[in-house]
Amino acid sequence: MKSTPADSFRLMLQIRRFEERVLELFPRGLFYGTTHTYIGQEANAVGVLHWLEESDIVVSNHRCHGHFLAYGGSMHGLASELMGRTTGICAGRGGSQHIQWRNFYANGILGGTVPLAVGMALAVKKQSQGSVVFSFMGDGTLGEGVVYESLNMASLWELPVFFVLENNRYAQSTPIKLHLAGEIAKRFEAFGIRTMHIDSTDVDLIRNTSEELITSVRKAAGPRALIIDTYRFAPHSKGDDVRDLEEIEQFRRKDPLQLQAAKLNPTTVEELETEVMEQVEQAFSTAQQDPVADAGAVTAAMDETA
Amino acid sequence: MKSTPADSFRLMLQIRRFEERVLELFPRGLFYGTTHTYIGQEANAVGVLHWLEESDIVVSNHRCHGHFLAYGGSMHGLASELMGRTTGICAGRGGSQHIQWRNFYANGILGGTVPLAVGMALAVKKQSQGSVVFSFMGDGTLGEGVVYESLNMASLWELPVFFVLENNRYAQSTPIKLHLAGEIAKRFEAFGIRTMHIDSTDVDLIRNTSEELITSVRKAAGPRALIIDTYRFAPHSKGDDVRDLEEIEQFRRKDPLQLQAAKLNPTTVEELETEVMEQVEQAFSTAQQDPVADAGAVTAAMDETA
Amino acid sequence: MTGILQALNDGLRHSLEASAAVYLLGEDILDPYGGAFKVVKGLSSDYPDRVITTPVSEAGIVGVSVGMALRGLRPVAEIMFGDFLMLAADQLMNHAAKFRWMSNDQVRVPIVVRTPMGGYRGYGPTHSQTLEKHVLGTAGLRVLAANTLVNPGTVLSRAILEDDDPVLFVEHKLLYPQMMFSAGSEFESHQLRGRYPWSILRIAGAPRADITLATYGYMAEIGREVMVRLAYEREIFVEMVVPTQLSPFRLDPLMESAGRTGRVLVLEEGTLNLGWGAELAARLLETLDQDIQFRRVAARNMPVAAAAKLEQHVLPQEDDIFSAALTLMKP
Amino acid sequence: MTGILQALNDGLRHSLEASAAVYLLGEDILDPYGGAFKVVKGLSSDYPDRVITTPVSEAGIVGVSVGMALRGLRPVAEIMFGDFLMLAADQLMNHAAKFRWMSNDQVRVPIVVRTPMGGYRGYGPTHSQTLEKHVLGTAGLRVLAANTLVNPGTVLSRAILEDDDPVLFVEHKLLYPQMMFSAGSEFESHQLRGRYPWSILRIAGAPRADITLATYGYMAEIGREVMVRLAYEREIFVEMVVPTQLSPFRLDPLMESAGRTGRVLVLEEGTLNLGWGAELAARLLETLDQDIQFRRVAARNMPVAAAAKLEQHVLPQEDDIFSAALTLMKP
Ligand SMILES: Cc1ncc(C[n+]2csc(CCOP(=O)(O)OP(=O)(O)O)c2C)c(N)n1
Ligand SMILES: Cc1ncc(C[n+]2csc(CCOP(=O)(O)OP(=O)(O)O)c2C)c(N)n1
Ligand SMILES: [Mg+2]
Ligand SMILES: [Mg+2]
Repeated sequence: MKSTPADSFRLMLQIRRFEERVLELFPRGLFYGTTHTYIGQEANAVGVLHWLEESDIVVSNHRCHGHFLAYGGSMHGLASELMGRTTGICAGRGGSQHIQWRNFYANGILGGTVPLAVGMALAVKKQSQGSVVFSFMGDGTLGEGVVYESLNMASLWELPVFFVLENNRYAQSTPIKLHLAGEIAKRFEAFGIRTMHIDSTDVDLIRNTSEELITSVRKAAGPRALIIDTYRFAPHSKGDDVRDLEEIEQFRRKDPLQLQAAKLNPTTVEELETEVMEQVEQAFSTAQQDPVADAGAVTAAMDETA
Repeated sequence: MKSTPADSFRLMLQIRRFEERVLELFPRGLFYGTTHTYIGQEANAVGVLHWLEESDIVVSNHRCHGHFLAYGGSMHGLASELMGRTTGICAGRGGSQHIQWRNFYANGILGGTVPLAVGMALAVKKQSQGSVVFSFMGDGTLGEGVVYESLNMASLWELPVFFVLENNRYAQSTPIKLHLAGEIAKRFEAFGIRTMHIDSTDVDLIRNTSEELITSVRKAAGPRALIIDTYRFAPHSKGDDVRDLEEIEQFRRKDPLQLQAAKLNPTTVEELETEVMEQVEQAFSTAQQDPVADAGAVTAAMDETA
Repeated sequence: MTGILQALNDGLRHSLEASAAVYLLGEDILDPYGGAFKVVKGLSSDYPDRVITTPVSEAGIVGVSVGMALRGLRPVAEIMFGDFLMLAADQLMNHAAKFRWMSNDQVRVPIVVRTPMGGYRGYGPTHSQTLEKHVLGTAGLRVLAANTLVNPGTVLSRAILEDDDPVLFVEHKLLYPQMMFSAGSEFESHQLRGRYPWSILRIAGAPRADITLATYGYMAEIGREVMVRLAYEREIFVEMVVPTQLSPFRLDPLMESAGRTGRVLVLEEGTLNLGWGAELAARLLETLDQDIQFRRVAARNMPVAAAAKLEQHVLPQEDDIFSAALTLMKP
Repeated sequence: MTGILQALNDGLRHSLEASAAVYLLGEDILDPYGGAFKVVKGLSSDYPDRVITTPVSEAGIVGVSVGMALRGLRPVAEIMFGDFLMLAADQLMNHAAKFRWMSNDQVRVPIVVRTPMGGYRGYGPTHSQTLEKHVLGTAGLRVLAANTLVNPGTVLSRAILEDDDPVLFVEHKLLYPQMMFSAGSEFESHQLRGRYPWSILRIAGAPRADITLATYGYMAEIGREVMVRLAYEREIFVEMVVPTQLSPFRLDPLMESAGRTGRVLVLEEGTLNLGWGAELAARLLETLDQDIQFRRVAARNMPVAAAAKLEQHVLPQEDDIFSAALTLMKP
């Protein structure tokens, strides 16, 4: 086991404070565009990616900041990307939803990244690399047909892909009962994919539950899926929240950070708070001083010669 | 019950003899293009569409001749369509895969017609028409993502659509084990759709099995699905068969026509044979004398005025 | 003065009111949210049975709409961002656009698919595109683009209520907060009749125009600014000719204007190659005998970046149009 | 003499042989079937681990290929009929074409998507289309079209082995049974170097050409017939200029030829509006000073009918080209 409960807490806290900072800075005009924060869902990425190995691959989606930081991405690189600086992970080209760094990939088209993850797993398998491809998606993304094309191929070809379905009970403003029929787990099982379903924001539980599934994937047993019932505390993107306040409040009682903090010594928690706040400050203030991405470094979309 | 065992036999025989004629005439250059025959699968359409009511809707696919004839379509209209005559159901514009007549619709894009069927069912429901939409698809079509988008909406909105999955164990040349993971029934159940699965070429059994499902659909209980394991005896389209001859032989022993003939008086069978052969002759010979569809009656694809 | 968002909302409301066959479908379109860009706000409250929020299934939404239309309804589908339109491309091209003709005119497919295209908002490569060029020239599919010169609510409700063919109705994120154009004292504006009217805009009291500015949709807003600058700073007079219907291509008013001015400047937000203006060029070459000076201003041949300055570099800017106009005027 | 089907098959075989990173994916591509049009026949027997038959999932197939490419492989996906390409349009445009640029050039997406377009076979409205025009002009996506003038197997294997950007490789059902062109005594043929060569074809010993025939893919076969007829029946001499790369648009050889002849005839199998030739028109208008006579021959603006005579009415025929050439020659 790589990390202690404090490590998990730190990582979740980094994501939380980073994202809070994003939401705070947005109205001040420091960013441009839009964003989708991971606040409330931190335990998922941190718990699952605990098992990440160096050569593993993460395929993420529109709500990618938390996945990226849990993957090991830098706060500064992400802050710079959001601020459109040359030091951004993609030098400002991608922005919040389109980030790429080492074996981490995201794109803003819902569902579109799932076949990519399957293709990557096929590459892994064919090259006998033994890596695991983590494919994150939300409940709403189960509306996209290409997801099922992907599940079928993943299972048919017994590929090393681990599907992580973060069910935060909403697709944007739409509650799950208005967008999803039947049961989520069965959507995966219908393709012969062994699936577990947990309703938890406890990072340790998520980590432990995913261990066995990920181990099987790594042992080339084929794809596995984990469904995590969760909740986002912040709006879908910036200010667009129409959910019931009481409902939000109720889920806030299961805040993954509080759950984890309760397992730690209060001084540790305080120290980590200070440490993380400084890191976040640092990331954003450095980013803000970095050079603004402009046309100077623009390259062609492709080699145009005929 | 509308039809006797002899009626079902007659209808299946009409399809069979019609299709055999098509395959026979193709090499003689009487048609142009391609075709997908229903030989071997007749019991499905005839059994299921036994329950068809006047205002019901049938949404078919590339392998639509059998569905069309079971729907009540005319052999002459279809023969003319295949021969590109002005008297064809679509005056030669559509050809084998693209036919439209009354409440019958087909298109050659696999899976693409399934959301159409769902939309039609939504129209039925919203207009309180009490009709059932029959949506036919093959096992291979389960590869298409839009099918799942459709199943989700059909179930979510409790629409009067009856999915008929004809599992002839192949998608073109590809056996099901190479194109489909998991179990077919679960593909539907995952969306909360009550599903039955039978392995039979007995038209009476198919009819009886589908009755209860169709009745529930008609009573607005939401979508239902029936999976019928079946087999096609002829090539996928014309001459492209790479299946094991022994396998074909084995399935031929369960020929739906023979099964049904065995339930009838041999004289009846003989009479029906004569009757149907004449009808088929008549259909094709009339069609062949009908005027060839040419540019004379061509209209614009749409109203072009701005 | 009406805002465009309100006008569109009114057009939808009017359509729902006018015909019980009209339905709205799309992602997140229920109140209180009322759609990602709020175009449908309030409508689900007033027409709860006919405003249907859907799963995130663009192909499915369009396919379901086609099915409804084949059975006598007049559905209006919202695709949240124009960038997602390609997910429904097969449904548009192989189903919506084909059923009428391939059924030998036995059926019609009166659907309207609405979607906002466009950038200048920093939404990045998959939420800022102008993709309509990829479906223009599809037999059986009409493509319209909303602009502020012709009430887009009226256009939309005509498409919904009167048009029996499938329509892609292109909106623009930056159009929503705009006001309906009113000519005031600065402009002379002229509309050509028709279900989907053309607009011709000139600087009030200007002499014969030097340049025909061919553009559509939100780009007409930018075009208008440049017209004023060219007139006041350089005494170059532009006649802006704006179709509402992009496809099928019926370009007569543009051809006429080009015939008068001899110079055509095309302005498009999508990438340059094989954009709407290329068909205009072909028609000009095919039919006009006279010499025509021709230039296009459009996005650079790359994705739309997220970072502000980069996005600015990629998408057409006022200055680009201004300089292209100057180049056109060179003898 | 090599047949085109064989040449393509050779190109695939060569690619599989040359690089262990090459994989083939597609529907029904295993032996003994060997693909709907047999282009991949024999390859699964020889490279069983690298020829992967897929479910009927066009978007998925392209998406999986993109994923493989992002991880260092060089997948080649077959879409059985070009008509089904629109099912994968989002994967092509929003994934394959974007990852390189939007990642700030950190990754490449070396995929090749092969597909046969085209009609003249009576397959009807959803199995006869020429749809590539809808993806031309996509930043980050190369589109090539096979023809008989340049060995398409060589072109294909270059795209697979040497091109690090995504490529759509357009074939044609009627190209498969053709033989590789050999100039013989009737023609003079001339290739312009490059990874994706251009061909210029003239009637042997002809005087200075009167007309530039701009076409690509299978249409060059029809174009060739008409060249001969025009030369022998009317003494009108045509220079046929055939690119292998359709997009990005690099049209210099066409511009030069047009400059020489002053007359351009475009021939395309897809519907006319906003086809490949429209961009050529725009470039001609933008850059050539001289007067150019310009005509296009293409499919009518309707679906491709199944019935023989109707299909013939819809798709371009030799006679259409012949008469268009005559019109072009009118003073
Ligand atoms: C293809 C596509 N359709 C629609 C959207 C717009 N959109 C962005 S996020 C979102 C909801 C996604 O819900 P879910 O998958 O549950 O993820 P969550 O936002 O809840 O994390 C929608 C509809 C999109 N980005 N891509
Ligand atoms: C979108 C699409 N992809 C591929 C095809 C080519 N194709 C025609 S039939 C077929 C196999 C279909 O299998 P299945 O659904 O099982 O129906 P069956 O032919 O067995 O009746 C394929 C791949 C098509 N028509 N449409
Ligand atoms: Mg969600
Ligand atoms: Mg089958």
